[in-house]
Amino acid sequence: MNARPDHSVLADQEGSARDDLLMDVRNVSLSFGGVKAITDISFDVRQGEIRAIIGPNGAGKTSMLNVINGFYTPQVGTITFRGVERRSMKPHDAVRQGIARTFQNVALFKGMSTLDNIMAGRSVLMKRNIVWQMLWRGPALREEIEHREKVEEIIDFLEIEHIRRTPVGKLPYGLQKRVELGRALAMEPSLLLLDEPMAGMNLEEKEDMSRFILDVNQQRGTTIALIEHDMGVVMDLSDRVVVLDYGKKIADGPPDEVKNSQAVIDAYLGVPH
Amino acid sequence: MKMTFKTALLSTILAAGLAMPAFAQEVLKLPNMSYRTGPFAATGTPHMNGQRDYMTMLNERDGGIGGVRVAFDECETGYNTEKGVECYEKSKAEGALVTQPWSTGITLQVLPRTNVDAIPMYAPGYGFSAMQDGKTFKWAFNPPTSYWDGASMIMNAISDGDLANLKGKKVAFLHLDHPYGKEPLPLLEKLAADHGFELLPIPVGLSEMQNQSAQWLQIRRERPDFVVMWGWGAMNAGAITEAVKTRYPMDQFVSVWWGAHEPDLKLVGEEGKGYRALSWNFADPNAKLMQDVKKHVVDAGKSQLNQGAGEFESTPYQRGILMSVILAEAVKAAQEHAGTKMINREQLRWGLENVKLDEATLEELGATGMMAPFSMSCSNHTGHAGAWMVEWDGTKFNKVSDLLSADRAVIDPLVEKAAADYAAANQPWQMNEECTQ
Amino acid sequence: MSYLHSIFVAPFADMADAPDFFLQVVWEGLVSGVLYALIALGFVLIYKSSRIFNFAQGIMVVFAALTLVGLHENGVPALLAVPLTLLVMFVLAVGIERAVLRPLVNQPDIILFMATIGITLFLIGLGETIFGGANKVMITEQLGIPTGSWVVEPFGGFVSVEQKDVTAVVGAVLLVIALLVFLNKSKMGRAIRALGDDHQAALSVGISLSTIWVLVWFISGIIALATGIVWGARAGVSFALEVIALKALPVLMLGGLESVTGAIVGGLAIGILEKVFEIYWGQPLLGGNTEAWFAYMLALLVLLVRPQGLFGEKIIERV
Amino acid sequence: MFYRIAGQYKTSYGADYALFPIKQDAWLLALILVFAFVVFPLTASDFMFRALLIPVLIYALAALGLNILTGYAGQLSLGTGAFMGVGAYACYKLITIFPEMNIIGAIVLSGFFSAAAGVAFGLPSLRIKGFYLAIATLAAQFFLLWLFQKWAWLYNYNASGAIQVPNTQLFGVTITGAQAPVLAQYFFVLITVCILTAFAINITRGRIGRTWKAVRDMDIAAELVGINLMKAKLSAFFVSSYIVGIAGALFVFLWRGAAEADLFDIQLSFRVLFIAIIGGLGSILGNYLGALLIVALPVIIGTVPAAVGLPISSAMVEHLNTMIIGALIIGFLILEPHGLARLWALMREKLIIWPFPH
Repeated sequence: MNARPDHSVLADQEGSARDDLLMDVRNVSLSFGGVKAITDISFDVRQGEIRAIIGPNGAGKTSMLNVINGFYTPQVGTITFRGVERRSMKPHDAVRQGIARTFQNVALFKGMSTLDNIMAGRSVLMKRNIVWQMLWRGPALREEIEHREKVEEIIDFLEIEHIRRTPVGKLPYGLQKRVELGRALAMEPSLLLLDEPMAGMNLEEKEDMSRFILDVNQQRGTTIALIEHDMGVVMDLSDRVVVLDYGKKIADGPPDEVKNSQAVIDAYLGVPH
Repeated sequence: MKMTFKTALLSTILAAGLAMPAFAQEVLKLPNMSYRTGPFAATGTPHMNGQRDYMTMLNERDGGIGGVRVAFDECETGYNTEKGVECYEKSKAEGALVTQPWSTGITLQVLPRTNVDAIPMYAPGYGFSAMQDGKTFKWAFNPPTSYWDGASMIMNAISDGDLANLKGKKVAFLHLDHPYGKEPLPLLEKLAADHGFELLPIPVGLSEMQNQSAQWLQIRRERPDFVVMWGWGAMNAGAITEAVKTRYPMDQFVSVWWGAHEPDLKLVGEEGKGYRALSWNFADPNAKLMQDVKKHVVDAGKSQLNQGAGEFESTPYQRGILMSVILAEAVKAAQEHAGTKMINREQLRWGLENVKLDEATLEELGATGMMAPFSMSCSNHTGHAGAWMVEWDGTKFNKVSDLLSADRAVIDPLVEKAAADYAAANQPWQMNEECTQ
Repeated sequence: MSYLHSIFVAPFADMADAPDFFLQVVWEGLVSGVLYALIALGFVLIYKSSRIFNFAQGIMVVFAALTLVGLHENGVPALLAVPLTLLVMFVLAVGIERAVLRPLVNQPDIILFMATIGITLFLIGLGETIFGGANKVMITEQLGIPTGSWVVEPFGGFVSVEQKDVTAVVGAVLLVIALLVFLNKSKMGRAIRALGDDHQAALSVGISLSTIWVLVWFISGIIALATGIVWGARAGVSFALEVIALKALPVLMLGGLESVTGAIVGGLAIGILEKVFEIYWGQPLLGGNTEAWFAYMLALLVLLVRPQGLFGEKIIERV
Repeated sequence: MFYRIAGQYKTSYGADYALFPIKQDAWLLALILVFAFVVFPLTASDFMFRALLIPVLIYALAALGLNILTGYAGQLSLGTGAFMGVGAYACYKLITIFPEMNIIGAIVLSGFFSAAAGVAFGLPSLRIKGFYLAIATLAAQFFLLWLFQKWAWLYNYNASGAIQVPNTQLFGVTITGAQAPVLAQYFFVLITVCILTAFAINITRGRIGRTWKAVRDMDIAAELVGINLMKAKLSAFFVSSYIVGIAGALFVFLWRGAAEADLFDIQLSFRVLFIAIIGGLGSILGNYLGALLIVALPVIIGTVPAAVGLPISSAMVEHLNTMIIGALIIGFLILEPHGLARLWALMREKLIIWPFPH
């Protein structure tokens, strides 16, 4: 059950040869009309680990996630995911490849219930065509029930049974974040991208969320890449950390090592370059 | 509050539904469809005022027709065919003796239904020209003259009586892009083919009626020898002002009767001098008929007309009066024939087929000179009264021609074919087999 | 081959053959363009300051013109009827702000858009209830607008120019200048412009949001009245104007929702292009009446290339 | 008391997917269907059918089509009238080119023509959003209307430019044209509308419905959970325009009997939009409530004041009708943006706990 790899070995910068490699980001640069958001960043994500991306505001973390799941197309660089190299793809293709994510500002479907939001996460996995859907018989109904069972498992797992039928627009922020995690999980991703999963939460909620993230990683074996501001959480949760500043990578390695890196300390304290 | 609203709504719907089968009272139900609102109200309203006022006058002066009061209810359509069908169904359910659809579009919608429902349809001066054929259109009437008659008379007039004079000329046909405006096209096309003149149809969409600059630029470029207009509502005023602006010679600009509408010409006044329209009626405010209407209705404050704008003296208002005159004469004929005052639909149909509005009757009504005499029969549902050219002299319309008549030899075969086509497309179609004329 | 000829060669040959006529066509197009631009301007002002896409702008034109004519019909002298109509438009602005905008503040854009469709319908019904549904004639002469026409005779032909059209163009230009001065020089005007960028910043100027909204709707009402007089003088006053007023929408698509320049350039361009297309391509090749859709199709094509319109700012999507 | 849900437990997800998880809803529907299929046919007059019941059903169907696009998929359309026209003209051409064709076949096929038109004009939705798209649909409205007027082949070169519905039969009963008994037409419309409504309910509650709603609520997020925006939007345009097209065919063939191009003008588009808004965007039931209100309102305005002794002219009825609909739209958007359907839902919730306050 425990899929965590052994982390005693130091992160290998040129680790592309490793066979547990899930994703490899190589020399990615991204700019918007001349403004550089990301400059020549490379890092990798290994099967089964929790990888954190940190950095001060405006460091290019969210842009990085947007590149990974295809929302932005980098001008330079490649991303190798499960052995397939690419520059760009449509976001919905990224989902098909097994990349799911949550958002910094909750991006739920506000008019839909919790159940429907999470079911929407399974859209990709559902196949029955419109004719069967219309009739709501046989295959379509069977498929719906089959997926509903999976979704109910997630609902149980995230302890949100009581809000199953509530439109998510009416839920408190903390619960919305949880529903969003549920929706991402429903996609059965092999890589889960979490953009500040604990932003705006109180301590108790953060503890809950940390528990869910660890459980997802351990019980379901899902590889996770997350952005988080709360350094305590990052250091506790993650196996390896990559640090960005002004769109450049300034450190990469296990939490302890990164924590003590001079470049990281400077960046967080605001030492001018 | 929300609850009460809903409850109120439901109960009214139920009430409206249950109250529908109204009981027949001792009145003659001769309702009208009207449009006192929307872009066609300008020309519609005076006609409808006239229709209403004559019926009111009969009620006031004679206690109705043959002693039975006339119930002249109006149903607003806004010239919208959809509303028209609704109005038709409503009046049918209320036991109306006749339906007056007041738009060629609504006429076409209702025509097949009247044939099944056995309700006389009375479309004075409008509707489907082929309705002339009473054998095919047993229930439909369009006296005193049809659009094809009108088109034929206009062409005769502008060619000085000989269509050969038009050879090589160009005639623009400025028309409302609507069934009404397209109605004379088959006849005009045939005349153009037979007599070697060029016909240039220029449609005016409903949204362009008030801004016809594109159409008049086309007229300026094409330089037609004549512009024949089939317009209605706001379109007429728009065309007349544009014609003045384009400097199109007014004496080459001729309209069907609906364009004989004083307020449109008053917009341009002197500059409209020479503009002609074919009209089957001629306004005569001093006729005894009009004086009776004035005395019993207008002066009694029972009319809706706009006295400030000189509506009483206007051609359309008086045309409206005559429309009701014909209908009332049909009712009278039916009452006498059936020997009962409370006639039914079939009896009214008989009455319409036997309208004889000869000089003597017109005299008796006090309407001499207001329209040409005519009569209908079971095979002739139009009557083919003639019409006059009226010309604008800057302040009013004057009769400038003798009574014109249409070229039956051209029209009748077209009517026959159109009627046969119509019956074929609407199989099974009920013909009037009894009519042997 | 002959078909290609009639599309690509014949129309231009026609233009060259009768340049006076071509000028007339362009002038006619320009005058309609002024109307489109004015209505679009009303839209842009409201959109800039409140993010509301005011579908009712067109019907405000009709409503203002009807009020003016209606007041005159009831014996109010023309020159007094104008300020009274402005008063009515002010009351309308206050009414809309109180009854519609305020309760709907912070609702999704599309809800507000539909609410303005509701306003449109309400105003049509109200106008017809008060003034009747029949067409009316604009009180052009009573307002002192010249009604004659000038004839210019270039290239051996003639171009007929209505004086009231010239008045309309001149009036529109003055109105736009006055508006630009107001927006750029006055405190209120700057607040309105700031509002388009940032609500907080505008509020910090010390003017309440509802004051600004009433003001903006009132200015749109003034523009509506001006448009109504201009157009009413040309084509009469009736609710059929509503459909013509809808043409301002493709103008906005073309010009961008927030650009005053876009509204003016877009309006004039559509006015001229649709007229030229109708005369030289639509009537000979397509059976005419192409003005009914030309503006919309043109705007649609432009949008496919530039989704933000010709003058709009590029939208960068974020998550 | 009547709406007690206590004691109704579901033992499987399948049961949870029954159309009406609560028994009383099923009873209510059964009652409505009994009225529609038995009580009305036995009691209503021709006028009731032609002026109220048939138009309500057809308008509700058109609004249902629009609601799928606007209420479910969030793409505002102002071109419904023109798409109804495509359905109507397609049906007319099919029937006149293949006179032996069954009317059901013609109507089913005609929907595909409007669906194709819908997809063609929906393509810009991939690049254009919100108001801009709404205006793009106006292009469809005006262009198609123009086409209906200018393309004489569409109306078989009829001199008046109108299409006239021929008498056609189904199982020996005349179903369209002037000869058709109103009861047969009513049943035909009722059954068509019921079937399409059932399909619409199924589609909207399943995968495709969720995809649409996701696009409506947040299109970027929808794309990032793997929804293909192009497929989602175009399928919404397809299904919506299909239903709208069928509504158009019914509109002309089973109700109006004849049509000219202007019938499908922008006013029709607006009327359908108002029904959808007042009924409730994103609701199936709302379309029926909205259609009932819009169709019945003029009747009420015409009869109620007269009943209390304040007769008003027919023109005034129209004016007031327009004004009240405008006010209703604003009122609903302010007080209850989800329209009549939500009002009913609130009532139902009250009924569930009634007579106990909590």
